[in-house]
Amino acid sequence: MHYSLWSVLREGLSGGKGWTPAWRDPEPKAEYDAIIVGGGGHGLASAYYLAKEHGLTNIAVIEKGYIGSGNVGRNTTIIRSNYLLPGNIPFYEHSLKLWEGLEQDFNYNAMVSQRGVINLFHSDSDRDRYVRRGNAMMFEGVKAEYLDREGVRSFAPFLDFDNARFPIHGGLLQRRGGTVRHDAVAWGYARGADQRGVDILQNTEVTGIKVEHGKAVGVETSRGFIRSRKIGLACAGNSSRVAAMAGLRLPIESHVLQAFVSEGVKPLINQVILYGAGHFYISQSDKGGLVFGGDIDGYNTYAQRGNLYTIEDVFEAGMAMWPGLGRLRMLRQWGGIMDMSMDGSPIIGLTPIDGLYVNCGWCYGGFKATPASGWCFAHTIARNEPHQLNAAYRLDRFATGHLIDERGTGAQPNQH
Amino acid sequence: MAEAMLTKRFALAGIMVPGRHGKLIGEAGVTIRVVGDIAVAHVSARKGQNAALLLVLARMVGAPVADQPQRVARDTLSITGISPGQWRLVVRGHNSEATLRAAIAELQESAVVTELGDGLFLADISGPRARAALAKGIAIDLHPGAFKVGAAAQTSASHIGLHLALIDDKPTFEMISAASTAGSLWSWLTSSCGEYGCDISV
Amino acid sequence: MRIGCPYCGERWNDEFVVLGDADAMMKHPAEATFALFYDYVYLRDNPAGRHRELWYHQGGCRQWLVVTRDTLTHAVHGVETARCAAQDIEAAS
Amino acid sequence: MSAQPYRLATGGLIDRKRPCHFRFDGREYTGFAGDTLASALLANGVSLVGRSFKYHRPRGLLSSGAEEPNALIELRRGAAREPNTRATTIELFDGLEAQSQNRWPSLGFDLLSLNRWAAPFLGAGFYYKTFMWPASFWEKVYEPLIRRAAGLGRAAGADDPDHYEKSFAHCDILVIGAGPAGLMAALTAGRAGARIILANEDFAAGGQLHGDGGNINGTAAAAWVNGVIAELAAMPHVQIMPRTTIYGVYDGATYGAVERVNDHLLSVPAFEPRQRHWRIHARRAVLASGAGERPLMFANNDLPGIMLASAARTYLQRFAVKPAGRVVIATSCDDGWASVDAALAAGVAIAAIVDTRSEVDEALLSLGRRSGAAIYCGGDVVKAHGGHRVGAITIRNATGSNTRHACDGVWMSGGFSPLIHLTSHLGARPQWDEQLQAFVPGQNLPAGLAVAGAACGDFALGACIAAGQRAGIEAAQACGFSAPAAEPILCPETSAAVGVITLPRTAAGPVFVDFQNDVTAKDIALAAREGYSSPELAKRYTTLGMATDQGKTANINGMALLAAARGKSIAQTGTTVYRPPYTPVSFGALAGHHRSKDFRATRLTPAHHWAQEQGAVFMEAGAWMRAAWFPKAGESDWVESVIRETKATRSSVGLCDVSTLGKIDIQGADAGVFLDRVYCNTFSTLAVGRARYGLMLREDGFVMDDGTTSRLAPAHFLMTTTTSNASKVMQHLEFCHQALWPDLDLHMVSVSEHWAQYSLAGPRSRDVLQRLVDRQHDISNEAFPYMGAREITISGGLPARLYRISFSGELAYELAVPARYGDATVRALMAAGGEFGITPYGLETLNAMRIEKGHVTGSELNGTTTARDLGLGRMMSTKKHYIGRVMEERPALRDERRWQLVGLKPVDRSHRLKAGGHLVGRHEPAVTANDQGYVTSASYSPMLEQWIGLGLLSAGDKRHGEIIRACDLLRQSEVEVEVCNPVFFDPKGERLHG
Repeated sequence: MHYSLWSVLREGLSGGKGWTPAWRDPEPKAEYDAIIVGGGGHGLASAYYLAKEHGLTNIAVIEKGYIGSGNVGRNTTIIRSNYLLPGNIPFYEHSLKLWEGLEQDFNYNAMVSQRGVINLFHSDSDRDRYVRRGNAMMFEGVKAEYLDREGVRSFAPFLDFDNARFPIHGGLLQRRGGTVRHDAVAWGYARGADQRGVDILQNTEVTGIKVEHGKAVGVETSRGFIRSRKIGLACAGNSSRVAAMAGLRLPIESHVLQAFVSEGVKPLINQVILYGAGHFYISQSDKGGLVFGGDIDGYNTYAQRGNLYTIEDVFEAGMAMWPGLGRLRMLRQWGGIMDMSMDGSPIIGLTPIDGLYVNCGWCYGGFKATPASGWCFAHTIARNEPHQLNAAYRLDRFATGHLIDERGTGAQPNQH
Repeated sequence: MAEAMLTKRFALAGIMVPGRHGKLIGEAGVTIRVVGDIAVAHVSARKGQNAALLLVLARMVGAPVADQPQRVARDTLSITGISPGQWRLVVRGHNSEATLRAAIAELQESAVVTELGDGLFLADISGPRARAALAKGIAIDLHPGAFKVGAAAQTSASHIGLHLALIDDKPTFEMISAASTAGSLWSWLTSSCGEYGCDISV
Repeated sequence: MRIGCPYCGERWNDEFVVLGDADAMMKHPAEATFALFYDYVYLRDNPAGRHRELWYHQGGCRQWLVVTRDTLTHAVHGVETARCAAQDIEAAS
Repeated sequence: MSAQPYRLATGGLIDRKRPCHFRFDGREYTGFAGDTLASALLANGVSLVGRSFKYHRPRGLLSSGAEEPNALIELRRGAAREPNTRATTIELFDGLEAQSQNRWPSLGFDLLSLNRWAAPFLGAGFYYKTFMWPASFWEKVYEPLIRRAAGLGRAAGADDPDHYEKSFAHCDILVIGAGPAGLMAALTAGRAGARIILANEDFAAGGQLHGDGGNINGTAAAAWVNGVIAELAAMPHVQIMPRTTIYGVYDGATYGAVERVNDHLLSVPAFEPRQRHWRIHARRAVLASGAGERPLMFANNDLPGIMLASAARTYLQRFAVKPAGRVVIATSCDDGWASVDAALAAGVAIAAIVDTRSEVDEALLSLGRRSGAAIYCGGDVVKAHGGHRVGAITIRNATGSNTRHACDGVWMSGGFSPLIHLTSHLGARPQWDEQLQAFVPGQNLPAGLAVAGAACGDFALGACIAAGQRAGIEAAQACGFSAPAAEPILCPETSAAVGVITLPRTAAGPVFVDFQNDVTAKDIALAAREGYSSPELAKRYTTLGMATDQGKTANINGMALLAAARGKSIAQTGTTVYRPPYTPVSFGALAGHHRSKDFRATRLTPAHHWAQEQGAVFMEAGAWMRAAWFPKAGESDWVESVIRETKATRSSVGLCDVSTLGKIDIQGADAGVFLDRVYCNTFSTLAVGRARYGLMLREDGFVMDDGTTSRLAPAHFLMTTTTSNASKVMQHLEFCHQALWPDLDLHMVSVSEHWAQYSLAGPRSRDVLQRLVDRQHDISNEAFPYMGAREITISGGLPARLYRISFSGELAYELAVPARYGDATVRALMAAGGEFGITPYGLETLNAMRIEKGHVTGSELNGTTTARDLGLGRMMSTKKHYIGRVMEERPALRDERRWQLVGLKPVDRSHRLKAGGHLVGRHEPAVTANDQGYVTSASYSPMLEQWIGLGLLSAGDKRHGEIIRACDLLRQSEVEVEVCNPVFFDPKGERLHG
């Protein structure tokens, strides 16, 4: 059913008995035109755009648990396109544009809130790097603003300007950046895809990928074999494990990124603020909770939890940036498994196996990329070739040396 | 000699203020004595010379030395294990540099010795609340049953690397850390001792 | 998480720096062929379960260690120095 | 105003001799030491304490502990204000000030309570379905309104004035909770000699014993508790930590805890922290966290006056407060009946007792009959009536007819759920126990953790105590202590707390499941109907369990409703996973000492104080503080200082502190071989007494670091690294040695801290040095040429090292002395240079001079540049293998269009060039397609008397002389620049050899 003010009023008056399931719970078919493995944000978005943009409707999304149980439900909800390198900016900017029209597009309020993202810098060399980044954005037609110290103060007077170990010199502002209600993204795409005929198979685990003569032919699942000549993997932290089912080794390590939310308080900050002298970023949700995070724990893991050191590190950076946080409290912490790539940038593309496509390597950047990732992956699967927007995200770039290394830390995934 | 021409400046000069700190009432729970004059060398066993080196080191301090994180001392000279086949020699007191050089001469055959120019500071921390104060930054177990007299550890406090050894059961902990971060470590240490009252002396 | 350093004893993971898959990263190719080096630099095991990996005890004895750890439970099943492990590799090859 | 009208005349664990005056919403009240804010408010007849999140419904105290969803207040004032603090856990102190929150204009009259009339439209997830039109209204209209209405209390909005700290602890056994099971576990293991930490969230030990009373071993419960605590306190190996919450379990038997050291005082005493964060390593742990009572589900079950039965008993017996005068007891378990005696003893009338079970033990029934209450077995509470407080209740009896009873309190018990949060922090899923009607700890508990007492379903006191004893024995034995055999503890048979979860059978109004977030039974049903039917989806869609109490009283009822809506059992549906923290933890505690200047260590060089005396302006360079420039009177900005410092240096002599460089001492027979492998150029051929510039690549072929390395003896090298990469390079070299080539005869030690190092640059630098260097060392140009490196002595015997190397392009030396002599040496150099006008210079001048010379630093060595990019391709040896060689040969790294290092000069000499601008063709638009590189560094050049810069430009090597544009669109500046050789000044390097 279509969601609208009227449907809410009508159902309110009639006791809500008319609300129908947001998506079906279908039985798997024997064969699909395309299968997406992974019912997270990227997988659901891929299915949605395959149906919407490429007219493929006989498709299935196969999810081991419940939809959105991966990183789309465990992140700090930030969206932005303030990237540095040519391979990245157009892609993330496309993503931001899709975010901007998403709710009307899939008729679900994901609360896309373009409240602004500020990256703080704390030294002259930091500043030069951010200026370079801001200019890269401006060259792409993406508006960025340079804030000096006083400029930052006008947005966030509560930061530590007077007694900081690393004084704030200024910031780079992208006003179009912001936050999104993360769970709603998965739900909106799921509902949109379902309405276009996509089968969302929850609690269905892929246990094998069948390849014959170098071509993908289908997947073994906990509910039987499902045939398909196009299989897209969008498995985030589990990418290596799933790709291994097809005998594929990926330049990926799985790491845990922890995130946190505070108790709800009345509005304190509007922007998303990223600290430059330590790994810390924070925003406030519409419910009032401060949502924040820091660095990955740094060791390979598939356990969706982290350790105390990283937690303490995040809070130290938080207090260093904003000493008024002291009496607020962490309410809940969680961890998501990040598919950290060897250059810190994603991989969306073909593989050496015909009909098998990968979408992985999102590092921290997966959430904000969700719409463009789905959009590009859908294109890549439908046309069997990448779109110009994801052309740089080839799997073979590590062999050719066409790396997209924003941080310049090289083949060390836990440094990206 | 050089000492006559150029004077040394100790790492904690301008940072450490002798006297009572923190809580003023009652006996000080922690006593910190800063040993200003030290000389330090890094000793690494030459290939195949580990056993020979251990004998030389043992002779120097008149007690067995093991390839373990332990501190053995005689008079002003101490030898502390810091890594397999590696030790740190520390001489305290006025004639520290000369004493150290004499020791180094004995070691040449079995070890590669790197004289460190003393970018370090050393403090003895003792008193009934010393363990409680140190536990505010040091993550290893300092319980007398776990960290016994003679035990040594390289670890950190307040994100700053340091070397800790227990030299007697008063207890007195020897702490050695880099000069460059001495001010920050000092800020942590004195803040941690504050609630117990702290006597600082040179 | 706590890692038992063979020299220093058990310490929290704050004191360590992690590099990654020990089996891949310690087998520095003897031959300078591109294929071998591509594997060496970019393809590391990323298993769910037991994993041998390189940890550096930066905050302690500064030794590189090979830690066998379960990536699902974070349980540490064994620690040896990289020096010993490397000598084993050499002896085996 | 009558003082504490609801305080009982006797009893309670309160100190009636120590009255505490406090304010709530501006009104003054009095309580006693030993009270919580909640009990003190109740004693004063305050039953309305908060408003709910969504509908702003009036709320009273539901509980007496950490699970409280309703009584959230703002504690203290000004910068110390703490929002969302649970009144049930605040220890009362004299001078306490608290305010209600999330209401306007007042708690009694809250305009947003009008929301309740819109409730039919505000069901679960309503916001996902609306607020989308027009698109621009979300951010402009809807969201600001929602944000303002949402949120709970107000943050202080000022810097936290208090101090926090952290501490580490280790023990054999950590006992979590000091109720009967925890006390017994600690006592048993403590007697066996184990090192124990007994952590208790409450300020008083005893747990629910204080609510339920009774006798243990013939003494009153409170006395028994005191006896155990006294015995434990006398054991030196036992640490009792009251006011300490174990909030999380982490890997490696690590427990996170927060000790509220001084939250029970008006202000924090000097030198003490407000709170202390503990990281505890425990070989074994005993979780004795008890159990939490579940509310019953009926319409308007959230009205003030309706509370958990165990909480009511706690207020009556621990705090000597009468929460109500006439109550209805509503229960689905035997334990609810325990309130009958407690009520009667305190003079509380019982209007009715409702038990949802049709069969109730005869002993309970006769107890009930003695109270004179109407008794309904197999009945239901249909609905509570009232405004700001419950005034009556409608009960449906087993045959379906309704009766209304007037009352001012309802004490309810829906059975108990073990508090097993900590058991699932490492991933173990709770399991449904049909017998207990509760989730119990699942398989795969955290290593070393055992659960005892009510937390494990041992609800009866005797079983609870026995379980504690057993856990103590097992834990002690596991730690190697011989524990005594269990001894019998005598205590009364208590009623079982096993309760049947009863779903609401009628819908006479909103039935609250999650009180704080206003999640109703209807919301859960809606979520299930709409497909959000897994527990995690239902939770996220309805916000069940996501409030500040994390659903402690809500989750199990919610899961029962969800299971029912899906037509499944609770065992089939399961529950959500508990994540840390058990109760919220303050930012301050988790940050500890590390805020403001103490966030991270500051590194100072040995000459820092000297530089300070010279009036240096410092800048942060990583952890270091480095002199940026040395302003003289009359200089208005750094450029003027740089001009003076550079000119003085280039014309005579300047001095710069370069102590921050990384320095690694490398010795051993294979040192040369090793350096050949880690540097791309060759070092084994370097002569003793010489230095060479070295370039180190990463294994992936990109440049990692650079620096000069000197050979001091045949088997002794001294490597320098850049300041920022010092630790990374050391780690890399150790890896190469230990993991790749362990057989090399090699010894490495970082000596960065141990050598203070000063650069003396300029034509008179040798003249200055000669005054310090002892006479036996010949440092003439012939004896000690460019790139010489030597161990010398200065000032009459001080060992030092001298390198003739130059970053500035001048005749220059770096003199290294032991760190303790750094301060004296710099002063001696300044004195010796006085007659030449020696000038100290800082990083800015260093930067200006190195750009003039085209030397690269971190801005160019940014991890994405190759040796070729930087014009250093020739350094890569073709005669040997080295790290990075193979991957450097990848096509993309050899592409001729790569960005290469160039010099950039504004065509108009008056234009200023800034780093960060991108490079495009002279007449091309500034768009990505034309992006050809960027300005990596820029400075004013005192020698060229204009701004100059270095840049990375596509195929830049071949474009010298071309005019292009540096576009800094971000700062609205575009400068035409000429591409040139990056060496601007003295391109032939003649000055070096002077």
